Amino acid sequence: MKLKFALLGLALIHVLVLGAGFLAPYDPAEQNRDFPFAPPMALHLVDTQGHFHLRPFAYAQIYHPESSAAVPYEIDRSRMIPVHFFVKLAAEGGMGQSGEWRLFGVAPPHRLFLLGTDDFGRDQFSRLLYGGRVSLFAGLLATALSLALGLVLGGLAGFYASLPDHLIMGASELFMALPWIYLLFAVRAFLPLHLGAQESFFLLVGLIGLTGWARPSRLVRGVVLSARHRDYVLAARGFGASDFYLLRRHILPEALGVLLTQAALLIPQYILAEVTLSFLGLGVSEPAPSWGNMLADMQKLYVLESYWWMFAAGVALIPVFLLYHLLADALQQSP
Amino acid sequence: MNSDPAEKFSQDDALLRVRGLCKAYARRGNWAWSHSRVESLRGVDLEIPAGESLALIGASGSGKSSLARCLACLEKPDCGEIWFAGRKLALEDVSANPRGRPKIQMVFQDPGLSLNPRLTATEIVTEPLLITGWGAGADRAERAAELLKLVGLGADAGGRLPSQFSGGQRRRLSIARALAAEPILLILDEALAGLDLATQAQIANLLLDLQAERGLTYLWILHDLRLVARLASRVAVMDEGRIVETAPTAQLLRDPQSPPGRLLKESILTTPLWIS
Amino acid sequence: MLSRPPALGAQSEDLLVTTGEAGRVGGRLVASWHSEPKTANPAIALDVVSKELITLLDADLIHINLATQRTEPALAKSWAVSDGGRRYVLELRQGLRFSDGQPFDADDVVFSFNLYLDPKVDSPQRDLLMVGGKPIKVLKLGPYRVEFDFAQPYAAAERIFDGVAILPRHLLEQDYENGKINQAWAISSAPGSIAGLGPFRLKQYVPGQQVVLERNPNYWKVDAARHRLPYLDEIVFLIVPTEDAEVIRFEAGDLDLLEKVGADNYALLEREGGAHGYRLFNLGPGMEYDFLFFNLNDLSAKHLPEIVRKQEWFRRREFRQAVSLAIDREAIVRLVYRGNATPIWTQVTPGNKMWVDEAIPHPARSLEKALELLRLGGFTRRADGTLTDSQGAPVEFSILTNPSNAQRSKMATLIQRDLSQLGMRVNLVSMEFQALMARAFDSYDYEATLLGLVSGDADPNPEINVWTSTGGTHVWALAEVHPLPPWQTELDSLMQSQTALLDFAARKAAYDRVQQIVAEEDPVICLVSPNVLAATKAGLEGLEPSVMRNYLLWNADRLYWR
Amino acid sequence: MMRFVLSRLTHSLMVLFGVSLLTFAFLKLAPGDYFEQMRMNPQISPGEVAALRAAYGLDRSLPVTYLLWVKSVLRGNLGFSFAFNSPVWPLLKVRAANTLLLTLTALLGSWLLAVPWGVWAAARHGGWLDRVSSLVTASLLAIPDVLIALALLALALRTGWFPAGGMHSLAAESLGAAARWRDLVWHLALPVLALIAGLLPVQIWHVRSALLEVLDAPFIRAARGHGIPPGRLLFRHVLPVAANPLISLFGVSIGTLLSGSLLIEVVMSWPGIGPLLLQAILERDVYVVVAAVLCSTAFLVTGNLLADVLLHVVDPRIRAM
Amino acid sequence: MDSLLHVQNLTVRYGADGQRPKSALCDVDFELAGDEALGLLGESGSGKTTLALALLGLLPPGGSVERGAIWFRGTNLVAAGPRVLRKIQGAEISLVHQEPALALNPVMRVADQVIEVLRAHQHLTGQQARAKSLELLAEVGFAPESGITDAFPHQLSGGQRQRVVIAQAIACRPALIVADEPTTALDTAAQREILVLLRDLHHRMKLALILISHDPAVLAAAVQRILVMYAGRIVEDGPAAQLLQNPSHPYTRGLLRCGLPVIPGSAQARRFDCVPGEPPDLAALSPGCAFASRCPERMEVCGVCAPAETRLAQAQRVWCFKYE
Repeated sequence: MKLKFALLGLALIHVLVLGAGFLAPYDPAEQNRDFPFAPPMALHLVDTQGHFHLRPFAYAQIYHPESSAAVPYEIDRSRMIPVHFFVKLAAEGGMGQSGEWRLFGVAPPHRLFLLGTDDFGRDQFSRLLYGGRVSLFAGLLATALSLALGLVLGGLAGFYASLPDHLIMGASELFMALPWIYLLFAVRAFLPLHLGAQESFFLLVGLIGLTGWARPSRLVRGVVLSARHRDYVLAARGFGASDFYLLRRHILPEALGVLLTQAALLIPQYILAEVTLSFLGLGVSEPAPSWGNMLADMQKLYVLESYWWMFAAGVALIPVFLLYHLLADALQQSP
Repeated sequence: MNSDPAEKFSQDDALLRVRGLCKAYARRGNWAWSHSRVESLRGVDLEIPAGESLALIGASGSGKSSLARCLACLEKPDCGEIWFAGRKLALEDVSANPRGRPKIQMVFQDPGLSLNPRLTATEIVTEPLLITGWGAGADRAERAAELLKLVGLGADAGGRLPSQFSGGQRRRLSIARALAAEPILLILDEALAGLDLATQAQIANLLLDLQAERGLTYLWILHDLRLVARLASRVAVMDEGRIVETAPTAQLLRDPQSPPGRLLKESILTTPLWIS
Repeated sequence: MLSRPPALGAQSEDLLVTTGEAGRVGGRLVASWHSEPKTANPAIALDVVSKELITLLDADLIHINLATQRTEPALAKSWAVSDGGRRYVLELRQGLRFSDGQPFDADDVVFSFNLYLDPKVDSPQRDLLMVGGKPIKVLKLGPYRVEFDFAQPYAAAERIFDGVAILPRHLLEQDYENGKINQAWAISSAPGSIAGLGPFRLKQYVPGQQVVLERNPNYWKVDAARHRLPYLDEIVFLIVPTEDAEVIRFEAGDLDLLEKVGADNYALLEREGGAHGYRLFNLGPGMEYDFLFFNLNDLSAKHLPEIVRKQEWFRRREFRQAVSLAIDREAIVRLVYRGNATPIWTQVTPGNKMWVDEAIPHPARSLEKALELLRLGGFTRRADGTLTDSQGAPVEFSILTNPSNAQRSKMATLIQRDLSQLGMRVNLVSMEFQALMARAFDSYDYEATLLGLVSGDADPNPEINVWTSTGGTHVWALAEVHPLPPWQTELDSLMQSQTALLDFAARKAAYDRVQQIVAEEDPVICLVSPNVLAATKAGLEGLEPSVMRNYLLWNADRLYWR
Repeated sequence: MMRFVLSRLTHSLMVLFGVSLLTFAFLKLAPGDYFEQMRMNPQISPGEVAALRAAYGLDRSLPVTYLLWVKSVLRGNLGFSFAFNSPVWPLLKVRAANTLLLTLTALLGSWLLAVPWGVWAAARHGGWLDRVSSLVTASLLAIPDVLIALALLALALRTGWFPAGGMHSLAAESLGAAARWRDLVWHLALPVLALIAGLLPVQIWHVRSALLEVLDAPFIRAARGHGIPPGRLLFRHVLPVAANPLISLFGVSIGTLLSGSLLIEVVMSWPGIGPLLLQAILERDVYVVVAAVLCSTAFLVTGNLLADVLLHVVDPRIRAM
Repeated sequence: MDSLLHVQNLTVRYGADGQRPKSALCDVDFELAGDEALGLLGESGSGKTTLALALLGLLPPGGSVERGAIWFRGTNLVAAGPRVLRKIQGAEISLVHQEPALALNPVMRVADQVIEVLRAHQHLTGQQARAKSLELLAEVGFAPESGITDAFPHQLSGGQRQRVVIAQAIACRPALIVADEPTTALDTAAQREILVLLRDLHHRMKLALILISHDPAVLAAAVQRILVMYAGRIVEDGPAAQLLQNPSHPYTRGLLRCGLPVIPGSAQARRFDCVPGEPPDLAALSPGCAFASRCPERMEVCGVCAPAETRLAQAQRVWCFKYE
């Protein structure tokens, strides 16, 4: 029940971000330089005269660049912008793929900013959807990488005890103590100048994932140490099972519960790790959005004080974290 | 089974012969200074003729399970010799080479612990076949179904997990797995403990039937002398890592010679304490 | 200038009398630094904060007035030039004392200059004091007279003395002779062991928290009313590592002034300033400017074939000009600096009133002209808009930025979009500063970089290393290219000749030509010069804000509370 | 016990050695060095920079540098800061004390909050209060630490309830001892709160799941059957058994005492190791970083050791092993 | 007969969310005198443990009393609130668990565990409690100088642990001890010791005892009266000697045939002849007698409706159509 709910919720969120190419009205990199930090536009069905419209609409916003107000926009109630469904993306600049179908949009030159815009006038709603792709999957993949490493190394350490155990556990302590920031600098130094969006994504995943194996490996080791002496392991040995067979078939699956709990804790951590990585210039590079670099924007006083809608990525993270939390909880209960 | 060398050796020779077996465990945890050695077996001599049912009895901690594990090649004894089917077991390589392992299998004390809760019945029974590289996938599945049927589990049992079986059914599953490796000697380590009387009787019947059908040799490890009386033809009493007395069951139950044997006899719930 | 007020000082103290209204004595000023000063030792100070501390603790012989950007007498009350500008004889003020009460004379000056020039000391100041590749010679002519000999005539000779702190021989000679001068005057040294001729002296240093300076009782300036400066009793510098935290603490009343504040936070303060009575200073364009440059190094010694291939484009003037034309400088001004910046097309900012060349054209952004130029340069556009070179390869390159500079990162994002409209594909590579420096200065493994430069002085002389092909800061081509393009040869000779020109008009003409070449050839594409923005609490007087560092505190000796 | 501690200590020394070696290697691999920044100054020639590099030994190879450093460490000198032109240890000492004050307070506070909170959530497992608690912790997880710190500062500014950063008021010098303490506590409040907000969600999670496990145990049912009242049941029976994973977590958290507050110190201008370290990292002030990392590792190792000893004291089962 | 406990038509259901509800107890009805030792005999799944837990108000989550009452000294435990229950739990009714290894707190010393129970119900100073706990431990056979009082559970043998659990159970001199399979996890020697101890305590302390076991021999050793349970129902009730020698219900008979009286001299391996099949799924009980499917004497009526109570001679009751 709980499990289904969590899985369904997560699936829904992932489908949403995967469908960014259709659900988002704009290209995430499209700049509207005449609308920096525009506030979110509300959708209406009823106009000022009280007339009901079947087609939702928004009111135009007028930008007053000379105004000293925190949000120098004024809502123009005389100009209604109707929302159209199933529209083709207009060609813009060199980056927007013109002719793509989008779920909704408004007729140019009007713009519809459901969640406002950032400092370049980029549509936050579109960026949120596109950015979710990067962040959610980076978190997921990096966690998978960490856990896989942790599983293998922790499994070996726990199973063979003595020398491998000492070596691997020593290494894990080393890994926990090392200043990651440095390794990251060093890694960046070796990288080629050009990293496409995909390469930098995998780099991000790899870096985050590689740094996190120590904790799970220690936990796995603990589980394996106790699982090693279980009767069914002994029984399989009685049939002449090899070490590899025992590990694969009996011992490592035992660690699954621990790993899932770890996953629920690591995924949020990893999604946010990108905030730090962006600070070092190792995050997803502009103009591609990610929830990490969207939140990094929020860490500036003037944004925090004036533009609350910039926190959209943070709000989006809450249900994601909750659902992972719930998932781990549910999985823990049904071993 | 027919091609096995075990068939060829004569019936008057013991199937299993153990000489001076000893085993000590180092007890340690995280604490380097707390090393201590617990001598579990201190020179065990034992013979089991083929086809016999020998019961090993003794107080808990007397070394029964340890002996069972050494005999089933799950642990390496520190010294002593084990002869099985006329062949001396090399103690060094008990865990290597699955195909060349002696045909000794063990049924564990608590199937709750000895059956992997994540595997289905079929997977559990197929495991020995898989490890020894017996047949192809389909053959193995067929063999597993046969074995499950043999121990009296229904046709639908194959896909179920251990947790979906009752205690008695789990015992049956455990026996089926041991049989999959086609043992000659079956070590039954408290295989009937913790069961209801009715189930205990059913499992005991199953094992007796199997023994009769397949000419298996049983080494029972039991604590309930009432069961010993019924299941074993000979009894060995263990105490502090040694076998202190071996005798035919009837004789031992009537007149045990060793103090541990006498102690065990006294503890049998024969005379109702209350009703008298 | 010489004055001898009978009311002050026992013997003949040659005090400097300042003009301007007299202030009120007393009070404490609380300012902030992003990081701690590392040292109070002028011989080794490298970082901005330590240098700022030193300007308050120490004094120089001739000083540049940051408000007028011209030199004026300081410890030297007058000087005479001879030998065609090769010899300077400085008359020192008499009877002055260091902050520890010990007297000052020509020996201290000779000691200081010899110390800075000693190759064993490795002082970062040393290069500055080399003229024509030879060290300045310093001779004591009398107890208050010193002679300086230059190897060749030097146009900006007076300005050389600015910022060269005069050290007390009596305190440092021992350390110098023992070869321990580099360890002397660490910031954690006992305040009593540090003495100078500046308006303040060190009172307390609390690691990680604050530095407290107190009035130097022996300071050598008095106001018109013959009050000995400075007015303030104390200046406290709190260590506040980020600008956001500074702004918050300023708003909370912990800080009395913000020497420099970013445009975004300035807007924030502007909005709330009315209620709190802040004084906000928008000083207009400063000396700082941001620029984009392409890698034009000779890469034959390095193995970087990909970059060498792209240098074919970068070396084309049309390419660089097109990039310059396509960049929306107005958008940078508006979106990055909220209007508080000025677009520039050459390296001298409008803040440098003396040297700026008003005749430099300000071409408006034009994609058509840029495309036209590219066509002339042999580039063509594919049907999908991608720009390709004569070989048909798409034009794609990366721009390095450092993420710690939010403005520059934002600029890069705008430029990326601007250039995409020409069909260029630009990748942004963000890399922390040291790594970026290593690429730009050592490995040359980059294609284009966005950087900022601050001219420490309004005078073009220090810029010689930027614009001559052999200069150490000739960022776009440190590994010299052979043969030099003709404009570079011209730049070299112009920069060399202006150093020796003693006539301002002639020098100005030469430097105007330098600016023209930079604007035309775009070896670096100058983008904008941000305004200097600052804020103080109401009631702080005597401010003469400057567009050069230290923006508000350069005349700390004259600041007072109303 | 002695032998155990000794064997752990040798292990710890190995870890420290490994950490120092790897840190050095990373430093050498990372591009640029401390004097790189001088290159942007038109008034300093490349030759001068090279001379400075040589003077500070930055031109030497990694093994040589490392051996020299090890030698100086063995003589009790942790290295030399290029930026401060002074030995590292005095620089570190003062700031480490401030950081410890901050992080220890936060650690203590977060445990004091997390335990009752986790217990409370576990007791209402599956109920709506548990769900609300999950929502709160998930929200806390969703906000980066730095953002929390900044928001708290902005709040302090609006309300005036707390000082907006720093460790002491300027007037602190002139205050009496009691007032000085109050001033310190006053300044501690916000950074501690920011740190707690970051630590809390994970701790609550662990407390809750450790408790849920024990609450299910048969001996707790048995204790209930003895009529032991709920409060006593919790404190006397559940918590001591649930403590094991929490003690391990506690041990690990000691390892983060020095490094865990880095960005919060920077944002809240707390005069700890954070601002120093961040600048040293960015400026490549190598030995400062190495020394700080080494200190941090020492804490980690100590934390693990402490946790082991604590576990030994608390759990007789471990003692028996 | 002065009744201490009266269980009236007790029906308990388990219905964990999403699953089919299981009726674990169905119309269980019996009385217990204040000095009586009662045995509950049945296979696992017959509802013995549920009954024990219900008596102490400790039904696990998901389990609930659907109808019926448990009257204990005039209080209906089914309707009592947690405070009232807590006063009774451990003080007036206490439970001896099946697995002493799991029922003891692993990190608490033996004496402290006894003290815990004492302090839950009595106001004692630390010293008094300690003295009392030593007394109690002596009562279950641990001399104070044995050192066992300061040991941790994992340092004890199974029999010793069960003694500690019993010491906890008698700490407050309860009126009733419910011992749920107290000897199953023990070896034969310890089994005998514990049974002797329980019987002695019953005699000495004049308390009522409910002993639960699947082994008739265990019950024969310690109780006066036996209730036989099957699938959550009582199928037979009678004085121990009579019921064991002369069982009436087909199930009881089958069960006793599985029992293992030692027949000296007959050491031949022999098949057992006893109840075939497995106990029914409580979630899918068919109407009629629950034992019908395994019953060798099944009649047609057995599949139709449940048998009612039939009183036989000498206080023996049976639920079987054979006797109706």
